[in-house]
Amino acid sequence: MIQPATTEITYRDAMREAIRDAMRRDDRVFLMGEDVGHYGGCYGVSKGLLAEFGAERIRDTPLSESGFTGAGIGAAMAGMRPIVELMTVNFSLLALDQILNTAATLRHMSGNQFGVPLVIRMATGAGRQLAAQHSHSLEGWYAHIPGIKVLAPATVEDARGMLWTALQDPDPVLIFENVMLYNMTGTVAADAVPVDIARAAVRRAGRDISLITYGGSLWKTLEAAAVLAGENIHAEVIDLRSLRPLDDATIMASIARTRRAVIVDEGWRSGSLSAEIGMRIVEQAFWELDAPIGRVCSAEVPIPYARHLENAAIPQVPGIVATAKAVLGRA
Amino acid sequence: MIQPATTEITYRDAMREAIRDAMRRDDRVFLMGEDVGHYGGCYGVSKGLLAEFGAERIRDTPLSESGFTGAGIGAAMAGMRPIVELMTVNFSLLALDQILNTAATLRHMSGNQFGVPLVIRMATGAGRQLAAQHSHSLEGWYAHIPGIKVLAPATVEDARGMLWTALQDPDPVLIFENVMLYNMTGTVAADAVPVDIARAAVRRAGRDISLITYGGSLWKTLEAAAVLAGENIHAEVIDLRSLRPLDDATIMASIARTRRAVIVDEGWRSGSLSAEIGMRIVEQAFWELDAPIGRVCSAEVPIPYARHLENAAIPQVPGIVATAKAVLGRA
Amino acid sequence: MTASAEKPHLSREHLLALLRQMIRIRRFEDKCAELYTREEIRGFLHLYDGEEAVAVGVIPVLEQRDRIVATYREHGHALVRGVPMKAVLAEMYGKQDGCSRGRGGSMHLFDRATNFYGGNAIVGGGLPMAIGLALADRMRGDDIVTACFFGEGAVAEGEFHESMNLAALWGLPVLFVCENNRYAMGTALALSESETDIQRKAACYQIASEAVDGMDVIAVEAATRRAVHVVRETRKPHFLECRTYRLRAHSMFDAQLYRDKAEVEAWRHKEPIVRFQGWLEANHLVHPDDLACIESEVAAEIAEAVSFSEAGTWEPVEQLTRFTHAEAEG
Amino acid sequence: MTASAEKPHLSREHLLALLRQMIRIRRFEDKCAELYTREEIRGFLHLYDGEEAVAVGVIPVLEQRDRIVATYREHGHALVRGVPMKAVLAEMYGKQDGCSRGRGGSMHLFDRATNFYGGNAIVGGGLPMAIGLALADRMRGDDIVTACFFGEGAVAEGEFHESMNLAALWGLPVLFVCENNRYAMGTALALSESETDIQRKAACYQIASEAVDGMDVIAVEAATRRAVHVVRETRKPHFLECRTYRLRAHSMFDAQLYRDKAEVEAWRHKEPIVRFQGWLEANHLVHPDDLACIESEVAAEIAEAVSFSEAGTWEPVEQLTRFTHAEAEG
Ligand SMILES: Cc1ncc(C[n+]2csc(CCOP(=O)(O)OP(=O)(O)O)c2C)c(N)n1
Ligand SMILES: Cc1ncc(C[n+]2csc(CCOP(=O)(O)OP(=O)(O)O)c2C)c(N)n1
Ligand SMILES: [Mg+2]
Ligand SMILES: [Mg+2]
Repeated sequence: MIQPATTEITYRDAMREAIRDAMRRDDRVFLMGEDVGHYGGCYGVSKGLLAEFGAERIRDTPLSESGFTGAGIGAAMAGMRPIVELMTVNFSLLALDQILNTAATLRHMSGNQFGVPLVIRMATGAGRQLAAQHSHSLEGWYAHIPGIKVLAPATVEDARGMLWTALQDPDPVLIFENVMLYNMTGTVAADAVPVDIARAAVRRAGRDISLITYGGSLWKTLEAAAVLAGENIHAEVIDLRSLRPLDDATIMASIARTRRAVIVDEGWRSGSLSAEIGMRIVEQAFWELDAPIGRVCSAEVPIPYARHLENAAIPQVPGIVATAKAVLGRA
Repeated sequence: MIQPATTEITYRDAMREAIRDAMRRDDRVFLMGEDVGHYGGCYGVSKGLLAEFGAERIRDTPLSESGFTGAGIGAAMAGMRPIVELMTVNFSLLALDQILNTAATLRHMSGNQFGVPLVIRMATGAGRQLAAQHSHSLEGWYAHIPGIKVLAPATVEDARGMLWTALQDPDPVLIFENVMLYNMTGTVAADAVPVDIARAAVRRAGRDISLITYGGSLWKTLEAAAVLAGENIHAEVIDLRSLRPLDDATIMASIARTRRAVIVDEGWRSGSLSAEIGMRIVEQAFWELDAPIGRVCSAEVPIPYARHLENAAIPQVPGIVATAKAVLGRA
Repeated sequence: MTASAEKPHLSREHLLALLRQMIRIRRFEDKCAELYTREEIRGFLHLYDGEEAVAVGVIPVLEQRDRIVATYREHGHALVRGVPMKAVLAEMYGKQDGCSRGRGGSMHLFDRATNFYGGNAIVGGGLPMAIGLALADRMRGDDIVTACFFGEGAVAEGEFHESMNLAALWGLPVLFVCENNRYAMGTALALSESETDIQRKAACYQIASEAVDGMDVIAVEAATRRAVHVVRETRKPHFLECRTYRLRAHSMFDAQLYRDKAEVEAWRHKEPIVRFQGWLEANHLVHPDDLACIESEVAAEIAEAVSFSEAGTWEPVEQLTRFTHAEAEG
Repeated sequence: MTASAEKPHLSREHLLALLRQMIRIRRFEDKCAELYTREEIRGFLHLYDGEEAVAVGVIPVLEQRDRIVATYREHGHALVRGVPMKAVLAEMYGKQDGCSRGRGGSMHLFDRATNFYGGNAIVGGGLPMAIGLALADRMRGDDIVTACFFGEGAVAEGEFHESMNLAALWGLPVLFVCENNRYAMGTALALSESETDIQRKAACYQIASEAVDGMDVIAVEAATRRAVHVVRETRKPHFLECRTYRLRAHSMFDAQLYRDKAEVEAWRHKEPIVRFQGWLEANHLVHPDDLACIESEVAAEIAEAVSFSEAGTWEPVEQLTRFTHAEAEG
């Protein structure tokens, strides 16, 4: 059998290929957002697409987050398949009325007459010293909203494959791209296909403890798992991939094996996604737990600029290792 | 000893008295929001205040949630003590950029040079058949944001006393008023004083299970506790009062007594405040738990108009009773 | 009435149709108010009393393929557009037979069959949606106009500004219809806008605009014809301000402390139905028989809508979360 | 230069002070760029190269008691206002000695001592804050002006519109200063506004406005004098559009694909320092000695700021969450 060819590309390029591919396959698809065209995307994701597809389909918008997100809703209702890019999750708050009050409610509120097949992409996360108005991780917070789906591609393969899946969804899908991943390289099949988004992925198998995470924290968690392995602790690492809906089955199956869990999540600790996951484990697998669940989250502070403070504010490998060991009673 | 005189008033009137009192005590205080003046407040809270204090201090605003919330921030920074009223939590999403990106970050981001002593009040909750754009309960969601405090007065006394405490806070405080409480009557001291907001209140003592709740759900939970008492189950009912920060000590002390908990919360289930509370119990009192924690939340759906569907969407007494009994293994 | 009334297309049938629609809305809403008092209808109920000439003047000018985005004060728009009265009323009853399956109520009427995009209860929230609908049409080259209704209160919202700019910047076929009834709940226009001549706002986006007497159905229709023609031909937005007045309370919870009874009375004399009917009578264009016929037809339609709604079914509670997402096909 | 340059208050000292401030900003930022390349400064760094005449023309006209709200491109504003250069630079180093204790970085300079309210990095986000500051002043009857700087890109945001309306409606003493440098990141003005004559926007809020050559420090100063005078006297807002150009990239991550090198070159000839200096020289108002003196003083100030920043302390990690809330007093 001939193996499919693979290519080594960055997460950024994978995202771009995903957009290009979608634009070629379906002429209802278009990309709209601030600086997606002439500038090439604030993180360079859409560089070159304007030349290929023109200014109608690679549509630079004014600074009007609510306006163009709402325009994406309307265009989606009218049969298009818009991809709206909101530069950074902090700015998406300006569009939250449109997202929560309209996009998420419309199908239900209209008795299934109108749907909003809209994809909204945005960058998220800290690590570039961009301070308190550019560095938050609100994807877990967004996962509270019924009527939308929330995806967090952590791998180059998912960056390449999730967009197409999202575009086929008849309802709004938000895709969060952690800013620290754009330069990461990985391998994808040259004939990449859409990826399933219903399942979390076990990125590393282990029997002693389940480390549950997603997005930018996946790589820190894998690193922590490697450190733990050095101490003969075999951690299983789960990449959630979809934050809403959550794949409870994969989580509970892992807990059934390991009986212990730590959740790693770049959101602020109180009310973070990790709380929801912890609570679900309690609800569904309480009797299987051998120890309290641990979590490693961001400190409850607007992310500061200074590098050492920023680093201290968000999950890091040593904290993950220490929390896992504490849960294992090996602190 | 002479007992202080008490008066029987509605929650709405208690709120109004609290505003009036604050306006009289401190001329830096003013109220601003849509229809707070000539209309008298969309839920009638500020009726009559325009006549007493004039249009400068009871300031009707245009429909510009972001603009006037931001104006509240600026005025607070400049030494005033504004109370901003956002009619309904759904509309507050239009002001969320100002709340999260500015009000909540400013003190930290400016290295403690500027604070935002701003109080934002808004109505929350379902029960009046106002459908998907007027009925949500996002107070638990707001409690995720560091830099702000979140209060949920459930009693007439707290409606009367929390505002003044909030106005003395050097940082932003959000007060959520459940729409179903405005007509409720209760008793307050005629010479009402500010209430402490640092502590949750045990509204009913019991030894078998802790029912943890706040706001509009308090009364349903107390009703459920009464039903349970009829079956010889003695539930303790905790009113959180402050959703951020949470009073962990009171919660854990109750769990230490009852060893079982149900959290009742009108937010959508996934990512609700109940998840955070459950997770904290797991973190801090895991070994004291005799059973999984239960929760009763809103269904994950935009709140529908039809009364029977709306009722089914939000926590109700029978659901609380059933969940408590399930946690007690008496289902 | 205006000179435009003399235009040839104003046949007697047409004039009677306009009158009929206005009366239909008025009587329907009178019934709604009554049903509200009887607690058959709940939630917020916003009546259009006094403003009927706007929906009736604008909507029939649109083609079937055109799109409509409205607010929470949209019973009139839905009825004129052809959403069946019984589906509208059943919606307010909260029945599954309602035009939004009872999930939306009075503020959220939707109807795919007539391209009626709600029923939006976030003030200003429908404007970006209208922009997007028109953007889709522009990108596909479809000859469709999107009419977006909103109150003068919405003009203060940032979303209004963003939408106006996008529409002009991108050349989108949107007809903005501002229903300026002088109040946003209890806030008089002078307390919400520094520039109270609303149609002037359009100029700073380079959008052509016109203000029209919104109590004069013929004037509204004539202005709409001009406006829709311009939008269709140029594929550019147009702004129409209809100056009108809300004769009833903002919603059923409003004590109207913010305006004088005398002011309301003064406006009652200008109200669009009496005025138009008077003009028709003076010009012998309507006969008592016509009126009796309209009234009885409308009464029958309302009666039928009421029995339909009463007989309607409640959606089973088990279906509460249905359609939060689309259901898998097949 | 403009005729207003002949006005009596333009003493030689004053003119030299203007030149000095512009050179000070330019040299300081050149150093910042260098330090960024050396990774002493991180995050986003937005330089003001080419736009110095705006901050230098506007800010000295304000009184000490007046207030300033700026954007993320605010080094110049902070320096001219009197925030010590070493505190500004230490901030970019992330040191505790910085003007925001290292928590803010380049985009979030704050200084209570000089009423400098940031350093706001949400485009348009500072406008409502300015409204509120001015509202407090109005309510207390204080004779204070709030100057609010923002780029032309911010004009598309809903918050701009809401703020303009509130300022005019409530009669707030705000000087809106639009720094129109023709691009918002890579988006040319014509792609962001349907009406590209920005100062015209003010009219639909009944705000008086003026556009001025933002590359001409004297013209900016003169226009600001007029504007501030009006705001102080009338307690009403005023709008000043300064037409300028950003000679460098938007931030340090910008490949500038969106504009021609030739365009940038053309603007380089109009840049405010060379132009002003040339005019001073032509009029024998500046001597080579003066220039040498300015350059050496500025160089010394920068060198001192660098050593101060290098010697600065890192805030202990234990204090990470400090000042998320105020600390209890006493
Ligand atoms: C964003 C938002 N803020 C506030 C409200 C509450 N509200 C509902 S209608 C209304 C007045 C709107 O006035 P206008 O736009 O003039 O429309 P009218 O009701 O006069 O038709 C207000 C304040 C809302 N629904 N949405
Ligand atoms: C609400 C928001 N959206 C997007 C951004 C990203 N962003 C930062 S600066 C900028 C361009 C702003 O242009 P302009 O207002 O003209 O100011 P300039 O940078 O030209 O001084 C953009 C899009 C942001 N910071 N805030
Ligand atoms: Mg109105
Ligand atoms: Mg600019």
